Amino acid sequence: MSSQPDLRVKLGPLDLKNPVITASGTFGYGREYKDIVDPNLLGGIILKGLSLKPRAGNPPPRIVETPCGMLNAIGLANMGLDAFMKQELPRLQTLDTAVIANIYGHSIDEYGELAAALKGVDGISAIEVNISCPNVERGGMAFGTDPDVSAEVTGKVVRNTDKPVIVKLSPNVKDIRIIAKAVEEAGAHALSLINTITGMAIDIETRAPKLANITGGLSGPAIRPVAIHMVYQAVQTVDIPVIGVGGIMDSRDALEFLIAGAHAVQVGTANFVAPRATLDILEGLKIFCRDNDVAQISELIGSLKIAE
Amino acid sequence: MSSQPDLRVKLGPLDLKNPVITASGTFGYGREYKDIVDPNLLGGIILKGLSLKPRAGNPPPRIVETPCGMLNAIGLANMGLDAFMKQELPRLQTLDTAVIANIYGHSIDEYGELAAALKGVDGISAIEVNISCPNVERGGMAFGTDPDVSAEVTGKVVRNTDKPVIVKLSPNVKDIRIIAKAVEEAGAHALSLINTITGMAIDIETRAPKLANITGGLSGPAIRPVAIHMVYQAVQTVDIPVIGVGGIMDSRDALEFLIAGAHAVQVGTANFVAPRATLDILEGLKIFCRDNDVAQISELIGSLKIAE
Amino acid sequence: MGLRSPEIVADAKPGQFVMIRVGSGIEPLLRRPFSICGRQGNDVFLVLYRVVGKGTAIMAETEKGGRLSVLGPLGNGFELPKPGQTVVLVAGGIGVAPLFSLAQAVKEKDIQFMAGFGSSDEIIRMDPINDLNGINISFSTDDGTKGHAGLVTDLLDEYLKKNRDRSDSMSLFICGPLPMLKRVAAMALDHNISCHASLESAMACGLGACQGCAVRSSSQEKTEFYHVCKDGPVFPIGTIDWNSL
Amino acid sequence: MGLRSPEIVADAKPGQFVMIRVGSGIEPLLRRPFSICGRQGNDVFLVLYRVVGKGTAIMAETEKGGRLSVLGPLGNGFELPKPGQTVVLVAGGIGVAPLFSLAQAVKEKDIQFMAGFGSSDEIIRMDPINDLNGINISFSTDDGTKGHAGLVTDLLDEYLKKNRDRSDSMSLFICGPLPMLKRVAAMALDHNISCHASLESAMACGLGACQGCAVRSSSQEKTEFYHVCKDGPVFPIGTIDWNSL
Ligand SMILES: Cc1cc2nc3c(=O)[nH]c(=O)nc-3n(C[C@H](O)[C@H](O)[C@H](O)COP(=O)(O)OP(=O)(O)OC[C@H]3O[C@@H](n4cnc5c(N)ncnc54)[C@H](O)[C@@H]3O)c2cc1C
Ligand SMILES: Cc1cc2nc3c(=O)[nH]c(=O)nc-3n(C[C@H](O)[C@H](O)[C@H](O)COP(=O)(O)OP(=O)(O)OC[C@H]3O[C@@H](n4cnc5c(N)ncnc54)[C@H](O)[C@@H]3O)c2cc1C
Ligand SMILES: Cc1cc2nc3c(=O)[nH]c(=O)nc-3n(C[C@H](O)[C@H](O)[C@H](O)COP(=O)(O)O)c2cc1C
Ligand SMILES: Cc1cc2nc3c(=O)[nH]c(=O)nc-3n(C[C@H](O)[C@H](O)[C@H](O)COP(=O)(O)O)c2cc1C
Ligand code: FES
Ligand code: FES
Repeated sequence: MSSQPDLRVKLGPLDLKNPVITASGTFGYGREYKDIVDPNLLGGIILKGLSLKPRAGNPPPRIVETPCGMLNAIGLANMGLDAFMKQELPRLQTLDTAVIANIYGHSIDEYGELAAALKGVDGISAIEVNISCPNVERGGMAFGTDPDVSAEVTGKVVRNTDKPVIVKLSPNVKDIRIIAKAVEEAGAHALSLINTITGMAIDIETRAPKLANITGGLSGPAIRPVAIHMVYQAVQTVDIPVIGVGGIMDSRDALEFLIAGAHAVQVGTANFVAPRATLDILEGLKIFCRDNDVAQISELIGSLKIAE
Repeated sequence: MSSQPDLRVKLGPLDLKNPVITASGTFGYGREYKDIVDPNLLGGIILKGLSLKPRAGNPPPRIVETPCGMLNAIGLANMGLDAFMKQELPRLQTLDTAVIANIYGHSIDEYGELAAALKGVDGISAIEVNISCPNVERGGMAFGTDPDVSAEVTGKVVRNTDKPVIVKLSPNVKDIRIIAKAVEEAGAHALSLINTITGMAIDIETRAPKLANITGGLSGPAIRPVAIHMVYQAVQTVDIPVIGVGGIMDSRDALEFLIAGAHAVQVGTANFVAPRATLDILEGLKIFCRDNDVAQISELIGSLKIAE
Repeated sequence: MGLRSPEIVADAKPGQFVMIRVGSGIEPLLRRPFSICGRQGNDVFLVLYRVVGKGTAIMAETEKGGRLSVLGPLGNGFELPKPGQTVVLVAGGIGVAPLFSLAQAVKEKDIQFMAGFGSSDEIIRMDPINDLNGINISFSTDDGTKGHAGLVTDLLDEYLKKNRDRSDSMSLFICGPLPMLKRVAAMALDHNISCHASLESAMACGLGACQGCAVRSSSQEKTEFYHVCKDGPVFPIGTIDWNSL
Repeated sequence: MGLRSPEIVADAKPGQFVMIRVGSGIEPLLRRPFSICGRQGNDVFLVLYRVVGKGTAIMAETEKGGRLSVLGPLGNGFELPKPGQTVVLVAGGIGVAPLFSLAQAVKEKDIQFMAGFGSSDEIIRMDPINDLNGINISFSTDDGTKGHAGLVTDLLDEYLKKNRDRSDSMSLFICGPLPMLKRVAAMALDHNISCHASLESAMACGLGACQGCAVRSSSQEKTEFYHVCKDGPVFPIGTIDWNSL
């Protein structure tokens, strides 16, 4: 084998130079980490959730730490489509990595409009459809926990774009396989899972919720076992590739997802804990491949051994 | 106020001397902890899940540690009803605390049979119906994630017993309120939530699941935000009391649940980490009440302040 | 504590902060923000902290010579007051930290430093600024065990009354617990004195990426929220919606 | 490490173990099981451990004089061999630990102690038993840097061949990695020698409450599973289904 393992992976129509991607909402537009992480070294970056109109987001406090995790209730604060096109897109177009827009709409039509607006736009490699945000009143998770609506949103986006469509699923369901199947049948090219798990924390001194929004989304290592399980369930159900996300802190965690069957991984909360986490994970994957005589990282995907 | 706060709480028809109960499967039959915890000091103990026939349980490995939590796939190993009546019941009848049997059946009828067998039995204060175990092929969680079946099981048990019926719900659902409502309407006297969240972990060296059962139930502090959220949702939906369980390690955690609206709490994984956890929690609750001029701990229940 | 990092020392401006990872594990998970309160030579910057929870407790156990992962310098820092201004620094408790670094950086010195604490035994060592020329330090304690018995806002109130004619040439910089900040902000707005506050907020990234550290702005038109880590931690008081805090 | 606990020292039998909470926090969450390998006087018992992961790494950082939460003694411990028996102890790596305590407890001594390691630099200090009378210690190392070059089972094999006539009066006690245990168990069954193995397993409670530490029994009729923490950690080899391990 060559001493440099081949880290390339395919997400359906999308080629990635390696399987390490930043998770939406945890890496801004890449710009915020510019002194720390060169995005061109990564498999891709997924941008902060984008809506048609600017969104101010939820009132603070918006984040609170929990055991091995955190709750966030950002509320999809973002500059909106127009400002994004003007202020962020030009710089993103100069990047040599997969730049994936994460979109969120209030209605099925809004998802369609966003997809249409990004159609043919240079510099956006794929669209991740967020039907799983727990921190907004309308749309978001309400869509992603219903198989029919999930399929409808997916179909709408697929019809309105020429780009690969990744649908990001919510773990707040009884059976992820049903949603995964519905979304696949509606034409998605890949799935991301999981988004955050709904949770809550209370300040016992003030007796008030620790988040102004009352509830938030749980992320971080605490949720990793749940994420791995859902990825494992999904890859057995659908034929499209799955991107694993949830609690990945280091390369060992990333490997768990790849072995479970994920074609790539997203790194979220870890970016806060260790801003260089993505690069460290990449390095760790290389070392693992070398130490284990894995010439192509794609060999690891789904290599889970289940005893009879 | 008196310097000794009144810690008594009511779970519908069931009076507890204090709100601290051991969670099923984590405290055996109390016997195992005899040198460490006097069960008579607790509000109650919930026994290991009991089935009609003895169950050997799942093959090992059955447990694995995860970030701030653990996965278990015990598979409801237990001695079965007959052995329980002979070997464990006599000693339990001498206890001066609420002894709650946790029952599990393969079928709705089995739940009924178990309830009938415990009808009128001295020394069993209440029945907790486990419709939420993720580690068995049949029954268990498959029942507890379907509102109709949950209601059917509940009704069956209620009709077959003269004891208060507590139904233990699964967090592996889209909306806990639907199940909570269904179970209440079917006649349950109280709810326990949550049971464990389904999860999985993989050994990247052997590329095999870390549990022989492949998946397991996640417990411990990692899941506490999810549990608090579900308790909060449930208490707003039903009129029967809710017992909070999930990740309670100390009295501050227990207080979060009480403030969220739980009438009592169950302590599970913490018993492994600190075998005296229940007693420490009790002590902490007393101190909190004293420090905050709370004469009766029941004042705290549901005292959550939500800003307009 | 002193932390050796020539890079941070070289880059840091007064009022900026760092995000410290208090352990190497995943619990507690997030980094903690701390103001840079000064420096020792060209290699070491100083952080002054109060143990309030598990993160700071772990920091207090970190041994001398140990290594910590530090991200920074972050945030905007203070805009230095124009020459000729009377610089009034008002701190509550650990809020002295960023103001120390500002006091050290002010060139032409005419500094009033007012620091309020609960009790004399909580008073933080002032040696980073004790020897500065042109600085006038006064204390208040809630229990009267040192300096004025009462709030630090009383000291300010008195000072402002005495120097009413000079309010045009005053620059206020404040840091401390929220009630104190609110009160001083109200006074400054009242007297129409230039005033900058260093705010705190829960933070995850410290880099402007997560939007976790939002604070409501006073002007909806401009933006509904600022982010303490990026737009702050220092804000002209007029830009913040103090009622929301 | 030595841990002061007169209660545990007073109660402990050879082969029992303790559950140690390696920190005071919630990560890592669970206690770790360790054999009691001996005692110093009436107050201190000894634990011998190898750093394999984060729990043992934290233990290694625990300072002298620090406090650890220890639960024990737990488990059944070894049944002491009948007088007149030749006691054969076979250990792999850190498996020496429980056998040390057994060697010390055997009254009428005729002890063969065979210990296998990867390499000479991994050999654990044998001083707890070096000075015992009537003990005969032999080593094997995988790389041949000390003692026999090969497996500890080779030593046993040779010994059994030499002493074939005495197998009736032999008592084997074994502890170590699974492949070694399996092989020795097979040899003992072959030669029909009494043999007890100290097993390991993932554990949560250590008290027989959680049923997490199950190990499959050889006889379905009696029980399908034993629990290492309560029924063990020491098992007569015939009671265990070695194929399931
Ligand atoms: C820009 C900025 C600069 C800061 N500079 C300093 C500094 O120079 N020195 C310093 O000591 N602290 C400073 N802080 C506050 C410091 O970040 C917190 O005290 C620290 O994060 C607490 O961590 P912990 O793990 O010990 O507490 P936690 O375990 O997270 O919390 C324990 C308790 O402390 C309370 N708490 C949490 N954060 C704060 C806070 N910000 N203020 C008061 N109580 C809090 C919590 O509500 C909780 O009750 C700064 C904060 C910000 C945002
Ligand atoms: C009854 C009993 C007695 C024991 N006595 C001793 C003793 O006297 N001395 C001693 O050093 N150890 C002993 N062990 C093993 C010890 O409990 C583990 O090594 C320890 O729990 C590992 O903790 P960790 O956090 O460092 O490793 P983890 O972080 O939990 O695991 C790290 C790595 O070590 C591996 N690992 C985990 N447990 C073991 C194990 N049991 N053996 C080998 N590798 C493991 C894991 O698979 C993982 O790859 C005993 C175990 C039992 C059940
Ligand atoms: C602060 C924060 C903001 C997030 N914003 C978004 C978002 O805008 N869109 C989205 O699809 N997911 C969002 N997520 C979810 C993450 O992309 C990811 O799915 C989740 O955090 C789990 O991964 P992790 O445990 O690695 O963080 C956000 C998560 C966090 C913590
Ligand atoms: C080892 C183990 C065994 C369990 N067995 C049962 C059981 O038999 N019946 C049941 O209803 N719940 C069982 N549970 C779930 C607990 O009672 C509890 O709901 C869950 O662990 C969450 O609480 P915790 O985080 O405090 O542990 C078990 C949990 C563990 C960890
Ligand atoms: S802390 Fe992340 S944006 Fe400020
Ligand atoms: S470790 Fe809990 S039963 Fe053995």
